[in-house]
Amino acid sequence: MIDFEPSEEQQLIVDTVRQFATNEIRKAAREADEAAALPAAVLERAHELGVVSSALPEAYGGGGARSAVTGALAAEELAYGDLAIALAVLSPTLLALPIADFGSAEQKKRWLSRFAGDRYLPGSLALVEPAFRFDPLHPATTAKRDGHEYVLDGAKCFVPWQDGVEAVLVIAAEDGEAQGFLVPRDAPGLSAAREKNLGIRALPTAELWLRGVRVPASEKLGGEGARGDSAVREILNRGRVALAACAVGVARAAFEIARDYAKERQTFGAPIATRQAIAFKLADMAIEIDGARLLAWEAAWKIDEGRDATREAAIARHQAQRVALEVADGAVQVLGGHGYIREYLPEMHLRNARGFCTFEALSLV
Amino acid sequence: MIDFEPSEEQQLIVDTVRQFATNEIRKAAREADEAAALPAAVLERAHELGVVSSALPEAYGGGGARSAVTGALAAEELAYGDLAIALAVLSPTLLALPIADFGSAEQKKRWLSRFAGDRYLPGSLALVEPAFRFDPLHPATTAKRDGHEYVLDGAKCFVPWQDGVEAVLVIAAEDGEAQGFLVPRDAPGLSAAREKNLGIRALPTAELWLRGVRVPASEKLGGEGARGDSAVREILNRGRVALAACAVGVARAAFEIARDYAKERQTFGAPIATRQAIAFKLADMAIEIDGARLLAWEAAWKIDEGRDATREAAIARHQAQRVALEVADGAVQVLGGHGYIREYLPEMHLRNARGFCTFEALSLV
Amino acid sequence: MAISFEPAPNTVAAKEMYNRIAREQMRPVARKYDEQEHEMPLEFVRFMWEKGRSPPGSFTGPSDGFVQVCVQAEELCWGDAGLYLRIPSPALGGSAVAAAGTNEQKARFLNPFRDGAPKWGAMAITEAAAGSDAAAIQTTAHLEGEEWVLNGTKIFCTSGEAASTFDGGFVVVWATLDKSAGRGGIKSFVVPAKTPGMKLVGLERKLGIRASDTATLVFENCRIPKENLLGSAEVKKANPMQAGDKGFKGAMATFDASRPIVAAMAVGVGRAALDFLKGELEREGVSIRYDAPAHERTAIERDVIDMEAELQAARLLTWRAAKMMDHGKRNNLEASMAKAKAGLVVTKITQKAVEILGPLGYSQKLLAEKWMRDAKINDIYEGTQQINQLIVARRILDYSSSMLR
Amino acid sequence: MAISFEPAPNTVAAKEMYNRIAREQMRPVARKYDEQEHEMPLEFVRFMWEKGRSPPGSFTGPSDGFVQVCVQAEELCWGDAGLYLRIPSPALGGSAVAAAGTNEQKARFLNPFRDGAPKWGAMAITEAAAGSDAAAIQTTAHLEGEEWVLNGTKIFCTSGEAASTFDGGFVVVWATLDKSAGRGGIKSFVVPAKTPGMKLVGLERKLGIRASDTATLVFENCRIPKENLLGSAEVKKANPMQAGDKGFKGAMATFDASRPIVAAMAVGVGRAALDFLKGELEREGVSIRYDAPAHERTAIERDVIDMEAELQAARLLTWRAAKMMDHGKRNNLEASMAKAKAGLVVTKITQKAVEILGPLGYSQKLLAEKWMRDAKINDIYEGTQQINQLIVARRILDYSSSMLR
Repeated sequence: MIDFEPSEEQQLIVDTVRQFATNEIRKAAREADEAAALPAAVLERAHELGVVSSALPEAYGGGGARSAVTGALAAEELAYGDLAIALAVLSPTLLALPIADFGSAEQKKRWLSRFAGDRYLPGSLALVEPAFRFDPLHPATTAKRDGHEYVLDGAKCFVPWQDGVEAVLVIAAEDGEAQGFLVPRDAPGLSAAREKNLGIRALPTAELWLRGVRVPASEKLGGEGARGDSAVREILNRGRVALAACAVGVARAAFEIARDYAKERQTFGAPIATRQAIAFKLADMAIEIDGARLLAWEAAWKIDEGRDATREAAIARHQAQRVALEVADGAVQVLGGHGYIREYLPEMHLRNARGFCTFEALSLV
Repeated sequence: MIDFEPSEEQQLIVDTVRQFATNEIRKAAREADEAAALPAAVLERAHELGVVSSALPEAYGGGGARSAVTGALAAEELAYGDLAIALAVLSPTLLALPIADFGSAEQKKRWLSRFAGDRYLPGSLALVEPAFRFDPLHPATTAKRDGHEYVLDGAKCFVPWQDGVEAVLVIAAEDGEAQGFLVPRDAPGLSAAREKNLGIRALPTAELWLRGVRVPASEKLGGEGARGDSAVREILNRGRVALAACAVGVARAAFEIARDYAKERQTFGAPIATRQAIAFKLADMAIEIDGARLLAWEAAWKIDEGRDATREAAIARHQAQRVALEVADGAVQVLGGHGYIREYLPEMHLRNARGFCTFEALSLV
Repeated sequence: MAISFEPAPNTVAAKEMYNRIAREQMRPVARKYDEQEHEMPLEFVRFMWEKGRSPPGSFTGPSDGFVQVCVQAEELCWGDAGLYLRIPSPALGGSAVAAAGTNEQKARFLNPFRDGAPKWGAMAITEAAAGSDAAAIQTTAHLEGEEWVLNGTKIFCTSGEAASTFDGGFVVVWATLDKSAGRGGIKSFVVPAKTPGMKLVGLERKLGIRASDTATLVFENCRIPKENLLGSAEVKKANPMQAGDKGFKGAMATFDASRPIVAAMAVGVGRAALDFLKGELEREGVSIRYDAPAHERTAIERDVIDMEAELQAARLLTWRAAKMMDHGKRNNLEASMAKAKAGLVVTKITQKAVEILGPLGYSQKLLAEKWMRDAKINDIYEGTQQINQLIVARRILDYSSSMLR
Repeated sequence: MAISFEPAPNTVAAKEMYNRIAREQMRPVARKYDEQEHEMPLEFVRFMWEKGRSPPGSFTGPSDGFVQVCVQAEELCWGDAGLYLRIPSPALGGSAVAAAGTNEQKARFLNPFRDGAPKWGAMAITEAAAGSDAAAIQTTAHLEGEEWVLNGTKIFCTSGEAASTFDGGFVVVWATLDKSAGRGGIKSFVVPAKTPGMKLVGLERKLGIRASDTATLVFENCRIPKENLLGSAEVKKANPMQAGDKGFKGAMATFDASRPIVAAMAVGVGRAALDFLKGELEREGVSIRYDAPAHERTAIERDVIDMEAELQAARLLTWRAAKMMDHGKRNNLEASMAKAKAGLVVTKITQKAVEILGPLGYSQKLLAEKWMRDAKINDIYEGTQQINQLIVARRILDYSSSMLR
């Protein structure tokens, strides 16, 4: 039966994460953005909440409550706090979920219990490439078999690269098909340079160069001989749903600031929210946010059902990235001069929101 | 020097045509649309004003005042009265201007003095084809040389087909290059069926089939042996400028109705024009209309300068068709229920405006 | 409860059934009744009336409740929105009786729709000088003995001709008992078909939905029994929205229930255009690659993806508003969100479809141009785009109607 | 007069000269002063000051008048909008003096800009509680003997630091003589740099145009000579817009003159992004086919054609408003049209450019992301989008500011 009410457990997660996002993430957001540095303590506390580990298999110490819908609900709330910090909180998903879904028994054993462990362990995934003609299903980065090893060559960008990252899942083309490879951070031939971007500044991301990086054939996602093309498609879809959910969270955060400001700010003796131009803009924001959220949920639900969600995930991301940009831009506009200064958050939401059209797989559901 | 003020002569033309459009064209518009028939008397009076003949060469009895800018100014005013009637008034340009610009001496002699004569003589041009993949520079309609004749085959649509049309300039591909051919209305193998379209209903347009239509080689635009590819490009550009100007006229007509209605219509004790949602919509309309007009002027000016105006004409049409649609749709919206009924004009403007993205060369400047 | 997008088997069956009706009974005559404006589509009306009197037995078991009603509206308006509005039913008038009427009134006015000849209900609110501003209503009602006497002129009354002409039908008329009381004086009255003093004086010629009759009704000393008032006769001058009177408030609640259906109707028209467009593109060998990288996308691909996203967003907002009614939650905000979004989306989608289809889109040989004309009403009736934005704005800002207008 | 789009030779020469400055003096340091917010770009400031003191002899002969000023602003903001705002000049403060000052005042305040060390002028209007609503200004002025005494706090004052700090500069401060008189009580006062009682208390950290200083200035019993009032001291309680007072009206006229320039600045930023994008696309082998049939267009082609159309529409609206000043026509409507359009267009174009450029667009290695940040101010300052829409709406509706607000 069609329904749009989260289950009780899901509602509990939403409430918990929202509270955490409001009380802890949001308060650290501006400083983190200005310093281009993550608040480590917040990440540890988020880990304690079990946002990621609850989704990992029970066999490895996780909560076993895997659900893309739940993941989307949590991602929205985290991003409602702050996008960069949300992506850091969720970065373990970049390694843990593909391994849980597609990893070999050995890979699962090696990694999953660590992600479900007591301490927060960041993950990383290298998909996007710094090229105009980037196509995620046909990366320019190549993996060539050489005996018992793969040799990886190419360049990547937008690679989450927090302190503590131990390995990165590199998506590279083997014989023209996109496959995943687990590459240790200190692999010879791998070099990383911290990026400076328009937004998500608090999240350390790197431009990554792979120059003849050698990994054992068993480090291919799924193990030696696995065919990972469908894994990469799945990663893309799960990444797009996560991005859509995060975009909704960013939009909601920007909307609420604009709404509250508009009720507060007086001109000509009345709050600007009483002017139709502002009031209708806020109404449109609210409508678009709710619509985008429902699209993200639908795509997530389809993933949970085990059906092909390519179309739904693409559509949800397409809509949510537009909505996030328009809402954030509108929030800056509602605040006027105050929207343009870094004393208020809308300008940061605008910078973050503009990334959703370009980001891929910065977190997974 | 850069300037945006029409010359005195141009201003006189604008004033005259605007008055005619307001007093005669506009008043005939609704009835003409409902009856899907042109008001013949209005067309004759428009001809007496010399809107088209003034642009024809003096040698053939015309006014010799050829200017694409002036043509754009007049087209806007006519379309401000009514689009379908404007296109009928301007239909002589479809034959007369290409012949004046590219015709052979014989073609000019045969046709131009008739278009500059005492009686209104409609023209016709067959360019658009009823196919999704229509490309005006590479029409599917073909012209094959056979001895001293050309044999034309293909289908056309949106062909102005008024009573009294004596010949139609058919654009067909000869060896892959678009060329014009003067085809008499009664040519064997030519058949026409009156179209019913969403808009411009008062203008009789036809779907035209050419099945082995034979014309003497001398009936090629420019005469036997002429290369007409550049002529077709010029026709396209001049047609797009004319469309852009007409689109601005339609938008202006719709805008003014909305503006006047909004000042008149009261809700909650005040005119709806005093509500920001309506007032700002009207302001945006006014801004967009003026911007589109300036783009049309620039493209027209470039044509008058003899420079390649392909980009400017395409851009002007692109912008003006969007603006016309948005303004007409906005006008329907401002009038609400009254916008949806045929007692008021905005619904007709909406139907007409939607055509500008598809029309080509329905009149020329 | 859990988030789910899986329709109940009942919904799937209803969708299939109404889609068949749309394909077989509506599409073939859609152009005809567009061209023959104001002509009653008799065969279709009889078919739907019979269909409605013998509900299929298969629709038992778990249901998506009000969502299923939305699915039905979507399918039938995918067939033809004008014909949909012609289907004999109590329609909005019935919703008003159901929301604000007593059991006796419900029985008296709605039971006749169970059998006999086709009947229609209608709601008459709008006046020349009172559109979105219901408080400006000039039509008056006053009591003379045991009868209410109505005087005034109503415009834009959907199915007003059918409801006032065919036996057993009725028109719910909004009128004021006391102009000085504003909204508090406004009540709704049930005027049975053929009541003397109710006259059909005109039918609108419209841009689209031409199969639907849109009437102007004049009430001249039109007398109805005292028992035909919906709700109480008491005039509350304070705030009628909070007064607990089933009159104005009940009528307003009608909109919360009707807006999701109207939104679903809009979605149906939008889907008609989108389905057709996608079919044509497929015939032309143009495929929509949902996962093509941005630099490879064609303008048409992006347009179609945009249209699909917008339409689905509108549909889901609609279903959410509907589902809230099943859950017994107040859906005033969500219903207006759905209506505002769906009205805008269907307008844009149908306009875009005409553009992409080129000469074929603009021609009356195909239905694309008609869907564009039909679509626009969704931005206007049952509360314009602006009225619904206003309602949404008031709710999210927690402003009263006097604070934000 | 005739419609023409041919720039005068002077304009062509000016465009070339300012484009060279933009390329050679601004672009190379654009990122540096974006990152080193609040740092004075000394070398650039000195260069522009010298340049301004020795105007090139070649700019004689027929000119496009005020359009040429717009072309200059466009070229320099194509270079860098933040640095442009840092150019030592009387700026908006100077415009106010020129519009409302006596000859003596013009000589006294503007002549120092002819030589000596770099100087800045500034205009201080906005207050924490008075943005678009100038009548809400709380800063007061009262006469004590031969001096005006100013008290209040001004925010968002462009070049407020430079104007208040460097000798010869000045800040034009809007203050009220009588709060009860609303707009009629508002006057503008010239406060020379370093006047005791004028204090720089903060510099805004901004999204973009970080090379420009945006100051908060506090006036605490700040005393200036009686002769520093612009216009008359008479408080007209009726309608200051029609009262002929050069104070408020003069200040408002300043905006009619400044808005085309601000619009041209916006166009410059938009063109920077569009030029760069087109260059990158060309490098990638992506061509823009202006006459490709619609079904063949890529999404990028349509985006670029859209961007070009929108930018050119904004530019032409800007030039038209400028040209009207040359013709001595009132351009209040047209100036606001240009500003509203240009502010919106540059915001959208730069955001779109970042999108199309993908990872490169989002990276701070290139300037595209910076242009997006710089662009947004054009939707906000010198009258927000909304204020300019309001002005346009009033003019086209023939409504006063009290009828439509």
